[in-house]
Amino acid sequence: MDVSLSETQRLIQDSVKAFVESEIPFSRIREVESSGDMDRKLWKELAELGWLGLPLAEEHGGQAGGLADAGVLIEALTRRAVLVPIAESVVAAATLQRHAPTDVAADILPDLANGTSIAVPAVLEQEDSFKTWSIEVGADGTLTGKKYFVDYGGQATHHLVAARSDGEPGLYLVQAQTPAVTTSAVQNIGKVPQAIVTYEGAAATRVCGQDGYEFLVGLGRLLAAIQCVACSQQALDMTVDYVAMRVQFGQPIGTFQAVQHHCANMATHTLASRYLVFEALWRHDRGEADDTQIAVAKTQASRTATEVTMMAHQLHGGMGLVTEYDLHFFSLRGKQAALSWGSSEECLGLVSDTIEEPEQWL
Amino acid sequence: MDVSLSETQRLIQDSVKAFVESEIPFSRIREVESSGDMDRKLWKELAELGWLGLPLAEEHGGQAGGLADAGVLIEALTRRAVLVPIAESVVAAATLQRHAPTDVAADILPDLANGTSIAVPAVLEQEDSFKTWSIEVGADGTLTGKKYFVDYGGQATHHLVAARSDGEPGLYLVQAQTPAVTTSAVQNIGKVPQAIVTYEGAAATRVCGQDGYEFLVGLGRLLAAIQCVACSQQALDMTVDYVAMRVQFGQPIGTFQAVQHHCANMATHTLASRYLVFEALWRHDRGEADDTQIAVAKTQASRTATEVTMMAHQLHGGMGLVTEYDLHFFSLRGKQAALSWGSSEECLGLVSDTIEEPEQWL
Amino acid sequence: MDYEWDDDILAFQKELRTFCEEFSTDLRAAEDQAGRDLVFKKVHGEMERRGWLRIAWPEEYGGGGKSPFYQFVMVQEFSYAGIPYGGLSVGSIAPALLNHGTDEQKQKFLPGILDGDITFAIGYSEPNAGTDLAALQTRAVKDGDEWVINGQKIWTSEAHVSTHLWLAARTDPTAAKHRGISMFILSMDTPGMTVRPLYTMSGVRTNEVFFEDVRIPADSLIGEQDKGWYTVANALDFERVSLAPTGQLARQFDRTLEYLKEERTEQIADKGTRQRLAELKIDLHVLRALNIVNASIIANRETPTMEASMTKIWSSELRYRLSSMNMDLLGRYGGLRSDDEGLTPVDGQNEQTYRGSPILRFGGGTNEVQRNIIAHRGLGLPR
Amino acid sequence: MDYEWDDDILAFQKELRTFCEEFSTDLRAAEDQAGRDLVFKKVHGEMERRGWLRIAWPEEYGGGGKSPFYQFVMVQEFSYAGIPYGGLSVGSIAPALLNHGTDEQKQKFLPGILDGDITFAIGYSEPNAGTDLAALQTRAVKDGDEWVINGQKIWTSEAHVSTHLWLAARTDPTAAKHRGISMFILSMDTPGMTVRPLYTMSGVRTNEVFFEDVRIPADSLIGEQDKGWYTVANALDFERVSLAPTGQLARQFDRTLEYLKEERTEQIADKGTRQRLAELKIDLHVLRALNIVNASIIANRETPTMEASMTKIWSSELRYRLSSMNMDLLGRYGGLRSDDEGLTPVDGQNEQTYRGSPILRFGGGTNEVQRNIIAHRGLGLPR
Repeated sequence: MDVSLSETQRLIQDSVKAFVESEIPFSRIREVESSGDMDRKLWKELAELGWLGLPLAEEHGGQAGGLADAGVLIEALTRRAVLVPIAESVVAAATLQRHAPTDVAADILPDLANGTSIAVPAVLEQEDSFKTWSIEVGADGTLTGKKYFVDYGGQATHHLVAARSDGEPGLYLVQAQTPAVTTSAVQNIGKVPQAIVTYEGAAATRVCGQDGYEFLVGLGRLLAAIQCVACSQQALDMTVDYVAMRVQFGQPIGTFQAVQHHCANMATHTLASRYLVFEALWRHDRGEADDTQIAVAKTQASRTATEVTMMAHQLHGGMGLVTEYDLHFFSLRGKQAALSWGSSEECLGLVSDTIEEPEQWL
Repeated sequence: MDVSLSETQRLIQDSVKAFVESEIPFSRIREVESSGDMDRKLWKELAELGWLGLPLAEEHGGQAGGLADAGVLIEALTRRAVLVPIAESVVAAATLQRHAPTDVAADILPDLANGTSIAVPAVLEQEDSFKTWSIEVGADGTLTGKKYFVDYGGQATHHLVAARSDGEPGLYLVQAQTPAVTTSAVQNIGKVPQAIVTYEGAAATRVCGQDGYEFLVGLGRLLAAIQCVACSQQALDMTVDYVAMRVQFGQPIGTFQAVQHHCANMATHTLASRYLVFEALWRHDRGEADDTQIAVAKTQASRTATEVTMMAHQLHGGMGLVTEYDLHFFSLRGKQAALSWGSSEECLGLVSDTIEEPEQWL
Repeated sequence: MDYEWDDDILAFQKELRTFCEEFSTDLRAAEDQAGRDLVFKKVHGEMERRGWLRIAWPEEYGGGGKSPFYQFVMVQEFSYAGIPYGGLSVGSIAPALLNHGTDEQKQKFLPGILDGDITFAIGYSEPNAGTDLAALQTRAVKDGDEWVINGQKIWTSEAHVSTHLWLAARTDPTAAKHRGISMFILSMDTPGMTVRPLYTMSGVRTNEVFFEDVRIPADSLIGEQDKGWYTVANALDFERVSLAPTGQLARQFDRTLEYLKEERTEQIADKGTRQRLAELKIDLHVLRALNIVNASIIANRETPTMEASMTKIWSSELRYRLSSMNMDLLGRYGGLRSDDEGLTPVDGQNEQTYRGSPILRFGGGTNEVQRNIIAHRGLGLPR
Repeated sequence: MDYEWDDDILAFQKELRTFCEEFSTDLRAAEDQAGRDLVFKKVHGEMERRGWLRIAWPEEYGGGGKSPFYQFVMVQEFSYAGIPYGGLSVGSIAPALLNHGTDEQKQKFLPGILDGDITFAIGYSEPNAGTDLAALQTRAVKDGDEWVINGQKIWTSEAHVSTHLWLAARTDPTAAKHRGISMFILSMDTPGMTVRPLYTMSGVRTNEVFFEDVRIPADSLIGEQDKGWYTVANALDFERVSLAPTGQLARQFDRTLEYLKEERTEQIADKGTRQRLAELKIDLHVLRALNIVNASIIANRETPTMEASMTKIWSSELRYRLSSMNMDLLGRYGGLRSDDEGLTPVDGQNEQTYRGSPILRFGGGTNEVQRNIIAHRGLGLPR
């Protein structure tokens, strides 16, 4: 048991931080955001630096890192509010690496690692439920239907689509940049590129069954939770800096006890959320995290992102709301991540579903 | 619309306050509490002062006050933590007055007003549910069975028992001080005399049907809620006095912002709870309060009593816990009242039962 | 105690509802902001015609002389319907003018305010004077028959669409903080003023206003020189009767509930969701309770001490809590922005309110300061 | 990162569980407090025999030299089983003696502490020195070969059942508050001491202790004269590894859940109740997380800054929240006291914990002070 970052993880954290701070000014984020597209230049750079292959095996051009390492990477990137499908890509790539047939994996993973392809999950349908979806793959190996809320669905080259064949649920790889796949953008609070995707006879390769699907959903939840933690931490740090500097009534407002206590609460929630998410992610990597543990982590992280970022706004006053300032990136992306892959309410429901089961408290 | 106390209500409040402060020292409360009995001397005095007849018609020896007036009386008494069945008695007497046949009412109400008889409700059975109870009145007009959690059940001369006859639910008046009725005391957090009552062929007079029963439950809820408000207000007032006087770090702790904000929150909850409870009580008097409105008031008041009294302890430090000090009367009675006549969880469930119904927000 | 609304209030409420429904229909039919602005203008005119804008003003000020509860129910109904009216100009500036203006000033501004031709932006906050408003540094110096203004204001919402500015400036720099401040009215087209937009994440534009040797006539001063702090503090009571009306949040609750009933039959049957809604309903009842207590004190011609602060705190925190919980209950749909027609529940009202919800937690006096006020003025705790 | 418990820790946990189960059976069989005290005594003796009391002490102090996680898992398991052991004497006094005592003092007290024959009450708080402990006024004056103590302590729990007192007294009244305090050990039967009981609503007795010319030998002083504040502050790290173990509350949750499953089949099927339990479960996981983070820092031989305060705050507030919610879910049954055998769910543990729950919200440093510590030491906010 050791909650501290490993040497490798510290290296990832430091070098990504140094990279985004020197190369990605927030003005760039504003530009990309208003374009409605992803940050394609950054994506290329991440590929060149080898980050896209972090959790992939060396044989696929990766660095053989663990999922927790990927979590550290995603946290560091999210703390700069970058608009790239790094979480989506890790979800898809890790699922393919573990659950796809060898040839399918060998075919696509090197392209994901070098950034020439981008794969993202496409799970939800109109019902917004991870339990109910209905697209059937036809006898001709194509699928037809609509997927909702596909993050970076319009930017990806491949979709990992939840569908059924002969009633058997599974995941299917679909080439997205073909006439059989059309996307229509939807606007969300996080200003993350997101689409409704319509498949009309799109060719689909079966990747895995229920097991792989569950792995994917668990990982999706946890990487959304990592983003919640990242936004909370960033908002907390910005707030601590701000209240230490902002003077009212002749003293920094950070000397007022009420302000200090708000910050203390924000720090407590953020620290606990970080632990819960990383522990669950680390266990998920080893196939040991059950749905309840993942749901506990996502519930807590989602609530923390909501509460901490909005308290950050309260303590920043007007300045925090101005789009020229950077706080809003984290409050809005934080809430978006909180709602993604199961909101706190949905995940709380999952925890309650298994409430009778005894817990290990050590 | 006027939330202020009427002349009469102010008179009730002031004179009861003056009376208990001069006549009922807290040492007396301690004595009565450890005896396990009610405060019989006080009961007699309340009768002599005419308070027991407050909500009863003049023809029954009462003062023809409203239920909100009775609420003011109960609040003032609860703020001295007295151990008398004033709320129980008002619930029973008001129900009898409105719903009992004329002769039954004329027979018992004068005795309730002059204090020679004490009537209390006996509703719950083992299930602790206001919906499910099962005692049947036999063809011979007697009832047999057990009632649980009967406040002052061992002290009362009459029980108003929820039972059925030919399947028809209703309330039945039972003389309690007879061999057919035995009581066994149970100990609760509030140290309020409470009993499990066993009826073995006890003679029962039918008082009313479902309507009367519902009136009784609504009134029971609201008078428990009044007690919650009283305990909250008393705990708040004691806390404000204490923190203004208690010096640490060279200044009254009431000058610390964190302490001030705790007090501000306590005051907000208490004020809102008071409004909600008195409005519902006033409307219940006119037959206009529905179950949802009553449940909203009880939920809020129960939570307020819990939160405010325990925060009062936090701010009092060790002194607040000592039995020689008086705060514990209000935290323990407050939680007892919060659990009585439907806990906040039970009442929240009732609010959720009717959640689809549109609300008047003015 | 009396918890019944008088019949005349209820009749007035009925009238208000009909009025609001009619204009809501017009609003929905409007195709763009310009169209909506036209409707608002019509609402304003019609309200003035009916005497509603001044309904609770004393008769000697040309008001309707009605009970403050008229004001209360009016704000409630307009807020529920989501129709803004009058705003700060009618609600704050006019009463301040009535209390502190000269006859000439009243004559010059009041008719225009009531017609809607004169609208005000409020120039209080400065970069270093937010919660600590008394630290403001914008200077007004008497020069012959004129005042010369130099300095900067911030969070001057609607400065870009208003005709006038209601300005707090320092006239005596040697006096202690709260003293030495005076109030002025400026036309927004006075030379030397620059308005710079600030865009916020709530989607609302606000502004900075810069003053460089802005010269205004001597009679621009409102009330006594150097006593501006007290001019502002003494707004008329009937305007405080409904600082944080239940209406808008109640409507947001009702509409979200309606959506769930219609579109999410499985979810609305779920006890977990029902209990969340029940929690919010209780919280709304608390807000309603605080509002009524506050209004009832004013209607009795007494002065609320802590009740207004309680209402403000509760309202602003509930605004966040309710929006956030509704979004959580709606899941991915809850995060959609209102510009996605068709797919977005209740026109994205929850998402939009969520983004704007921080404002009231610090605006109009931070919730921290409000809690101090409750402790000091309400509970008598030592400073 | 590594979230696996080492095999040796898991093996130790298994051993602990067997041990606790055995003594839990004995405890349940005990007929009264005297019987239970006998079991506790046996537990203590058996723990010392196995080397558990000193399991994480450095070997040079006669300890087991094991990782602090051994201490962590041991506290967790005993706390879950509801078996007290060692307590303050082993947990706080012994480490302070190890750090600051002379060889003679160690030899005089340590064996007795470990045998359970010497037990300590803690004499810190005074009527005017609670949260502001440095304001303490009890005086110790050197008189020849003796110290003479005069003054008063309060909240001296277990003073009536302990053999010794661990006392903080002022030795230099002219020094600034934190300076001029020294630590002493007194036998409880020293003449001049009076113990007066204080009964609390939690049912636990505590005490006031009065000192009237109490004379103790010179070698009663522990550590440096006038440096007592630092003696106390520097307790050994391995004892801080589990300040607020998850165990007791987890057990209370588990037992209440068990009761609901067995006795309230309808209620446990209700989604509302299930969600409440899910909330508590998440809150317990947060407590577990904070505990592990704190312990992991110590196990890495680093010093937690804010993590211990976070754990203390969360634990004490959850203690209240969990007990209160369980009572609410249990309704009237939730309010029953444990002396009603048969009818009362889970031996009234929720009701009893509720009554005791305020203590930890102010004891050991109020939660307000703890939040200050997080802000200052953890986040670096200005004072």
